[in-house]
Amino acid sequence: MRAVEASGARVIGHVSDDPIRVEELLRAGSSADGAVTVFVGRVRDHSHGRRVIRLHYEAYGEMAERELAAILDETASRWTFSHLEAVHRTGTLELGELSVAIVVAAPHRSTAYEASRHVIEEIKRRLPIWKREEYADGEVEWAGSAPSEA
Amino acid sequence: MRAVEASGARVIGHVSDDPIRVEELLRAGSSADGAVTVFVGRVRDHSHGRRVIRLHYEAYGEMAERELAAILDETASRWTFSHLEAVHRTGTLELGELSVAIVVAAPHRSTAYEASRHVIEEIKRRLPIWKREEYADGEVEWAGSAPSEA
Amino acid sequence: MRVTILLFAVYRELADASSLDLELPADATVREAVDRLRSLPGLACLPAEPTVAVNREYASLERDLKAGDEIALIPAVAGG
Amino acid sequence: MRVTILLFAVYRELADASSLDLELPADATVREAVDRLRSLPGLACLPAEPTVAVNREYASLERDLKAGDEIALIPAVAGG
Repeated sequence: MRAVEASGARVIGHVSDDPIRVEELLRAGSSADGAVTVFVGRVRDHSHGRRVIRLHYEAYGEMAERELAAILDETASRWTFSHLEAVHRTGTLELGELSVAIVVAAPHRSTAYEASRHVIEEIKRRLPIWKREEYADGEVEWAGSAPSEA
Repeated sequence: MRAVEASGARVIGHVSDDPIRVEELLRAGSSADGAVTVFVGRVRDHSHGRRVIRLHYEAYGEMAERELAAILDETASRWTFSHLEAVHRTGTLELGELSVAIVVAAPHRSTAYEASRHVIEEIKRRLPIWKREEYADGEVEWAGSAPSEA
Repeated sequence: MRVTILLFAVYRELADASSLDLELPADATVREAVDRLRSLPGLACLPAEPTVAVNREYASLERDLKAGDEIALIPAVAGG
Repeated sequence: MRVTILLFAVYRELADASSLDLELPADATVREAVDRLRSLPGLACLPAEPTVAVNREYASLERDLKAGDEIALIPAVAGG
């Protein structure tokens, strides 16, 4: 967990095994914020045409928290909002469970959308987290680690 | 309330006095949906530099529901998602209460963001709903109805 | 022919009425209905090209009216 | 000098180890550390330019190492 005050914004990032509770995240911000966006990633039942039954997320924990904090700070320097919170799950997740959540509370909706989108794109690009997919046929594979990509 | 099946998508629109319960909206979609966005508009404590203490929304109810349904159908024809729900409050709203909520559950995050943004922009542009702002100094004014704009 | 006019928000307050009936010539357009409304107390300041809906759909001022049409004057919307 | 190597996900499984210590010349770069790892069982197939982090920050393969550095091999990430 981490909370900085960059340009008055409250910025919090987490990478942990704890389940994500969106109801709590939704109370973010103050009555100065007219717009709130929430993005959640959920465990999907398919991947590249194969039926997925469960996911396992592994993180380089210390670096992932550091990198997430860097992403949030960069976002706070580019957009004006009062609250930004991003949480990424690790460990074993069943279908429908939340793998990631991003909440932005801002005075204006364009900021709430753009800052949220920026955070998820950067998370996908640089957070040192890996996903092992467990398929209905019993096989298990690291996402993105097919021989040609390794 | 309204639910259509355009290209398999579940599309629901509401304009009503009922409080918006985001927790329920968040359960939208199925395990085929990896991404969910929620946008909520909240009553803000200021407007054009004046302190707001309360809002009153008035709608041309039958047309607003019809127009909202049209917006959702248009959105369903442009993006691929499984669930789109948009709710707009009417009546008296205190600070921090939700005036509007839009939920999109989709296989891909770009759709979840873009469809959501499209719906809120269209709602602001064409939904026949008006907002009376009650200020801390006791005055009351229709938003956007200053003499020069009337 | 007889049509119904609906007034909302600031228009409703200016006219001190939320709806009224109007008797118009059989070939009247929306614009003629709006021009008639300007003679009512409070509505003299209606803009030259107000936004209108006919039967719950946005419509052009040149649209021909039929008996029983519901014409709504739509002030600047402010939803969201 | 001695540095620590961290292996994650597919690299960890290939090497059957999550961390190991490496003894390197005093002026070694990250690239030399990676080249040494290729001689380990399972890691012969490391890509020519793997993504690496040094002390929890993404780093270039040309970076000079110091004793005690923590070098992580980062397979294609798949968060979100």
